[in-house]
Amino acid sequence: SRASATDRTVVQSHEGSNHETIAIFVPSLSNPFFVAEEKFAAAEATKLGYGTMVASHDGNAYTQMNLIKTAIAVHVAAIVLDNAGADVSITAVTAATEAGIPVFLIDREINAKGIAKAQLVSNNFEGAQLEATEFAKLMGYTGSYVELTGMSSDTNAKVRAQGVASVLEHFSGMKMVGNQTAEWSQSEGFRVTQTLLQAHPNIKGLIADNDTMALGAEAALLAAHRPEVIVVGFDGSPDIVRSIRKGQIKADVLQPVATFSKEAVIEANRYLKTGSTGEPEKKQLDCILITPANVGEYADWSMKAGS
Amino acid sequence: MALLLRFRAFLALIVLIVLFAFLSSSFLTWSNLITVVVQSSINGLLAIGMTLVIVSGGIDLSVGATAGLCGMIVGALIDVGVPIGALGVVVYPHAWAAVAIGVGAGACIGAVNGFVITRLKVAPFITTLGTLYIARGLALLSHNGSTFPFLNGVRAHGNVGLPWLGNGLLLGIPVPIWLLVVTTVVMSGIAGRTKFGRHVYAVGGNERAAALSGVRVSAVRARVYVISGALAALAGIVIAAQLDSAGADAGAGYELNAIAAAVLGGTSLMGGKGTISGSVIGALVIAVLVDGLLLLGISDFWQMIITGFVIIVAVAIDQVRLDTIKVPWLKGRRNVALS
Amino acid sequence: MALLLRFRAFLALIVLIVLFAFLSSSFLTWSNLITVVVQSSINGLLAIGMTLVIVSGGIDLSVGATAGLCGMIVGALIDVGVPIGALGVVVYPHAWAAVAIGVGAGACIGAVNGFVITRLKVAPFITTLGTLYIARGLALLSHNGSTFPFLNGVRAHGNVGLPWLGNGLLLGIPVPIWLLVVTTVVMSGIAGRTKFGRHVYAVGGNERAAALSGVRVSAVRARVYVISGALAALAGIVIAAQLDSAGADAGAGYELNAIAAAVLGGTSLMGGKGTISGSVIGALVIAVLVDGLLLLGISDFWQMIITGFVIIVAVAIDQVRLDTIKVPWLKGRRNVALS
Amino acid sequence: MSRILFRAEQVTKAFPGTLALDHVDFDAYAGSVNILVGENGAGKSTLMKILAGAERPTEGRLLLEGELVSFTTPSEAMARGIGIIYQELDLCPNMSVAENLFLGHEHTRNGCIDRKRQAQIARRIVTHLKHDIDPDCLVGDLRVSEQQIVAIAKALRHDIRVLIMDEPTSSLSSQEVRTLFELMGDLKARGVAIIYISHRLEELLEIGDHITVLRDGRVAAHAEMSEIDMPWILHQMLGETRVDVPHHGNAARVEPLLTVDDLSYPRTESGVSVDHVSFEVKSGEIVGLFGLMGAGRTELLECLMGLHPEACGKVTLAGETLDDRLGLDQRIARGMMLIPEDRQAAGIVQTMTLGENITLANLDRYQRMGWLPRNFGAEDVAAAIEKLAIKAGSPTQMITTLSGGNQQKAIIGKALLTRPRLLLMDEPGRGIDVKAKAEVFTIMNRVAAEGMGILFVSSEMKEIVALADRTLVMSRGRITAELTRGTYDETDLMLNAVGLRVAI
Ligand SMILES: Nc1ncnc2c1ncn2[C@@H]1O[C@H](COP(=O)(O)OP(=O)(O)OP(=O)(O)O)[C@@H](O)[C@H]1O
Ligand SMILES: Nc1ncnc2c1ncn2[C@@H]1O[C@H](COP(=O)(O)OP(=O)(O)OP(=O)(O)O)[C@@H](O)[C@H]1O
Ligand SMILES: [Mg+2]
Ligand SMILES: [Mg+2]
Repeated sequence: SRASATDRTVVQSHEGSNHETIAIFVPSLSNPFFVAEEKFAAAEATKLGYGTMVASHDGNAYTQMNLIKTAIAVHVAAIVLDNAGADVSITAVTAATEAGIPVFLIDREINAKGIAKAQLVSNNFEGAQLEATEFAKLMGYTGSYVELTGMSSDTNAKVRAQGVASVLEHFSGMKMVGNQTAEWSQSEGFRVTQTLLQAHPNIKGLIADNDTMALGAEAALLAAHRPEVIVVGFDGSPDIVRSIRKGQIKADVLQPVATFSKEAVIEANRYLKTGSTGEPEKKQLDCILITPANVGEYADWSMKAGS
Repeated sequence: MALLLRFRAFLALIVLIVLFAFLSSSFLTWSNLITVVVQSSINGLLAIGMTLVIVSGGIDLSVGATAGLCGMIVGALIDVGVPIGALGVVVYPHAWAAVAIGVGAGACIGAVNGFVITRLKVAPFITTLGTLYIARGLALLSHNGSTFPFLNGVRAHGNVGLPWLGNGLLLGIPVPIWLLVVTTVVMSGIAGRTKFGRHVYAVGGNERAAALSGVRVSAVRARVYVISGALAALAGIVIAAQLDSAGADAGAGYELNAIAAAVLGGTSLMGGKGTISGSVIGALVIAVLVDGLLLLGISDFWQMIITGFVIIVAVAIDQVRLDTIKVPWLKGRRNVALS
Repeated sequence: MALLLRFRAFLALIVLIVLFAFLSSSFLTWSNLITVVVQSSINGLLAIGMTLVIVSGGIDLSVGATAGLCGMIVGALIDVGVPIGALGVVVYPHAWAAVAIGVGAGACIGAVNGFVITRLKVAPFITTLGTLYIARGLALLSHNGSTFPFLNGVRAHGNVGLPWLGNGLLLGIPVPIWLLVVTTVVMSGIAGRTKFGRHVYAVGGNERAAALSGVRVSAVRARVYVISGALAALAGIVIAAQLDSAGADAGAGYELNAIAAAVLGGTSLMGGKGTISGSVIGALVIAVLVDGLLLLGISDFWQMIITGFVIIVAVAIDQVRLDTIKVPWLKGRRNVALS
Repeated sequence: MSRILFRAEQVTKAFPGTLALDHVDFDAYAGSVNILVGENGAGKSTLMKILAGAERPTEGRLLLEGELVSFTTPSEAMARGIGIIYQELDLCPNMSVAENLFLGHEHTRNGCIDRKRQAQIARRIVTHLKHDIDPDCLVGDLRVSEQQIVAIAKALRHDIRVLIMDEPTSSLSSQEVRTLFELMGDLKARGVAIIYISHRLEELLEIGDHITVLRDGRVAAHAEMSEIDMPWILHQMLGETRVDVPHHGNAARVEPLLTVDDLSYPRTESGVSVDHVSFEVKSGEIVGLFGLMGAGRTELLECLMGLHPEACGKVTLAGETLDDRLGLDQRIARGMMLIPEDRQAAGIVQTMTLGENITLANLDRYQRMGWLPRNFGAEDVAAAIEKLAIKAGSPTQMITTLSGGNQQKAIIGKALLTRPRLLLMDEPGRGIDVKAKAEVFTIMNRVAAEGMGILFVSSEMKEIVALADRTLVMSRGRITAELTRGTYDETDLMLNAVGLRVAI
């Protein structure tokens, strides 16, 4: 990953070799997941000869609208977008589409069909079920646990929480004693876990709806000398994988971020060349469970063997 | 002096525009310039209210949250309507009525700020930090963290029209620009040409002297928050109209941008100094900067670094300029003030 | 006066503790109280530096970003080491050396702030907003937006030990608490008992008078930012040590918390007034509030609303108290200030 | 003739629109009191700031004991033994008296400030000034006169060779002035060159040795004090202008404008500040309020103005009883106006221009359908500037760039513009020159003749005797005497002011 660090720092020229630009807008600059998303998409675009315009909308729908308007104003060829909300993003996507700029959504859907040219997302619901099932197994189907959820206003936070609940509600031996947002953040994950441990000292497990929160929780548990508490996460970041390798975090769910980020650019390219992506608009890509058993196959946000 | 302060942000604006025009062929196009001004309109509206508050010697951290909450209120009025429990019917207010209610709600939040600050004598920073949390919490609570989508209403309900406020055109110019221009003109007038406006400056300059001159200090201080709240609500509604949906986290963190625009435009955080037009230019500077850097295709981390740099340099250059060219009285003052 | 201001935050603290002790059985346990104090330590460290800055008449928005960047620097030193290009070897500094370098880097950022503010005469708000962006951008750039995980080092590299700073115990008390206590005591001493400290108050109280009395105003103003930067770096390193990983977005938004702690503790944003211990108590108030609400299991939206409410009431209650009991000299002053 | 210790040669200072000093030569002789006089805005303070290193001259040079010196900071001047008491008190209100005294030159021990030692020395200096101000008291909590003492003490803390005093007595009572003069005598004996600025001309004859008169930034005259007299000073300052204030001579009307009945304002630590006070002011009457420092005059005026709602008593204005809770603005609307004692803290709005300050209290009158016309009040401002002879480049000059006396005139102008029925003036003559003072007194007479009631506080007995129809003397919060014009002299005033001992 040090090699890729350098190509990011290069100030890319506005125009690529084919004199067209693909805009890539993601929700955050500092969450490794979104950084990976942007990196894979940008690399693919560069490979196909496009210039790139990259920015973060910080999960803010209005900023996203502004970014898209700027993209429209300067006639980018296509937009690859990890959007800021299923409802709030519709207008922005519509605006781009009406201006003749195709939009390719990744990671999250919007609540409308036929506007974006593609909606390539991981199956968050099933992924969460995968995570919860493994968590239940690790817990031995008994004991109390807490859940750390994402930003309250985020669609994926809700979907994942629902996915987790849809599994765990079936195990009567398991009891959720706390449920709290840690806002997708590592330090919040740390803080919230610290306090939850005070209220519920006897928890056996902690299920986090993304990786950064899981890492924060794990740090808090280690600091409290509670390494036996089972922690699982969601995203598949290299940091989590390192933790799994060290035997700390027990399992994680890998989102196919490399796949859908590249795929979005490829479909964009195809659309620009042929007028059609040749694929259905909505595609849900499966998540992969990472456990100590298969962690050896992990490399840079994907599994080699595709187990 | 006022002229000079306005001039400073203006200079930064011109320099940035010239610079980006050279560096990017897309920058100096009509459509991009319009986009930039539209993009500055939200921050501009917030900065106008913020300027009055800061000039009066206060601060309003609640503007972003107020924008979010009032957007949600309008969203609810249009999307869900007002259920009249007993009758089992739902009343849908007209879109403009909904806007008026939203702006009124913003004014009410401002009135609460004003009350707490002047009557309970809680510091403005603490008060508005408190209402920031409260308003944001209420916005989230109001629809359980979800958004109100599709604000264009239903013709049968007689409540269509809101999105026009965000994306409509009037004489070929987008409505948010009109809102910004009209608000700027009106508020500049109020600040400079009404008794209330002059009192705001007096209170910020020397509260005691103002009181002894017959200024009703508490009333003046309270009112600036009402104005700031109403303008924040308007900004929030424009955001909702542009997005055609109202989100509870809309406007999060905008208070800092609004303060930055005001300070860039020459408003002093110590109170008593600042102009509405300066702050609007400050908002334009920020919008141009963000837009231009994006157009240049600079990587996002570098965009951040350069933004920070330009914000400082925009103000610093001006200082250097003043030291170099001969403005002896300014030089003199600087020497007195400092060693 | 100073005593009273400190007292005010103290009162809020006591009330909150009593309240939560009644409402939650887990609250008044040794381990929870320790947790709360640990949780207040980061904000406390930031608030201490912020207090000096605010007392001097400035503001430092860059503390959160500085914390993030300096955490990353220490993370890089421990995780990646320093590659000596020509030799093809990598040198790993000792953990404490890395900490020293990190704190030094924070002091440097502070020095840049101080330089820009005093020499280029850019307003503190703008300057530190600029360095906020720059530091955050650099932190992201430094490792391409990723974190440096696992900071406990490698025994073979001789750089183990950092996590102790975040999670270790000394005489049964967590190290962050020691850091907070020692910093509070030292900085209280500096603020109250040294020439430099008193000059900070003088500059904030009346800059001109201070300059005319021979206080080196620029030097004093510059130094408070250096201290603030160094403490922010320390806070950032403690965060990294606690999390056992350094993230580029660590500390995001912490500047507002630090200012809030200072203001809750009686620091005036107009400068000249405030105490270190008051601000630390302010930080404790915030930590107790956040912890208590979470323990009560209140839903997060309501947590927000209640937080906002309590922040205001904590300060307002105190005002009411002062008006009711007879402290005539205070009454007199207050009335002169206002109608 | 004594030796020249400090000398300014051909000093020029230019501000935009103003040439404050124009090739001024000034000598300060060792062991003497060197007087500097001139109208407001003549350039006195500017010259003193240059001597003390707080301003740099545009041109010219300074010679200290024949050696060329150039100060870039006040500390450099201080290090060479030049002490200064600024006209606008430059103190930190948020710090204690002792801290202010030693600011920038703290006594330290092991890196810490030696508070005990500082308090000790502070107490010694203050006691030397015959005061008992607590060194740990916050300066912001002190009254203006006490702050003045602190400022004097601050200048005396050093070993000084030159002591510059820019209107040190403007807020001191005659007794304190006495003490100060004694002290100046000591300093003279030690060979210190004292430079002394005051608008109280009678003081000058008493203590001066040399006198320099400034007019419009130029030296108008220089002389040995022994060779000149008051008319000479007036002539040099003002040219041919005559200043004397005829009393309005109107018979006061009968109906009382202001009736104060049993007004008290408690203060727990030091007894009462206003103690069961009753009196009347009739319309068309000028009532003087005399007392020593701390007698409670300021607080009495503040109570009348509604600044202390917890004060009790009955106040009636033109037949209407004013409720305790009636706000400042409502009292102003009913025709009261206060010219406060503390110019910087309560008089001017520092962020505004001269014109904006003058019109501030009068905006109601300029409104046309809720809006203020362009250039509103310009005529009033021009008239005030002219009538009060305010020296300023233009009405758009920032008020803080005006000389101290001119700021005071602006405040008076603001108050008069509201055309009040009852004018409360707390030391209105502070720091304004003879001509302006005469002008202000003339105006007071005129508006009184027009039916306005005036209650004015002054520590200058001459003013009171000359101006007041009736004088109330206050001592320790009580009114100890009421003296009618023509039936008393300065001795009576003093006797009554010193306290109950004498009066009862
Ligand atoms: N910073 C400044 N900018 C512009 N003009 C100034 C400034 N400072 C002083 N002046 C002008 O310089 C002139 C001299 O002022 P100065 O304060 O020396 O008068 P002064 O003789 O001390 O008067 P007073 O008796 O009222 O104190 C005045 O006209 C004043 O307005
Ligand atoms: N040394 C002192 N310490 C505390 N209180 C004092 C002191 N001297 C006087 N006072 C109080 O101050 C009050 C009067 O203050 P005030 O400023 O109103 O007096 P004043 O007559 O206007 O004097 P000045 O000429 O200084 O303005 C009195 O009630 C007295 O009790
Ligand atoms: Mg003067
Ligand atoms: Mg007085």
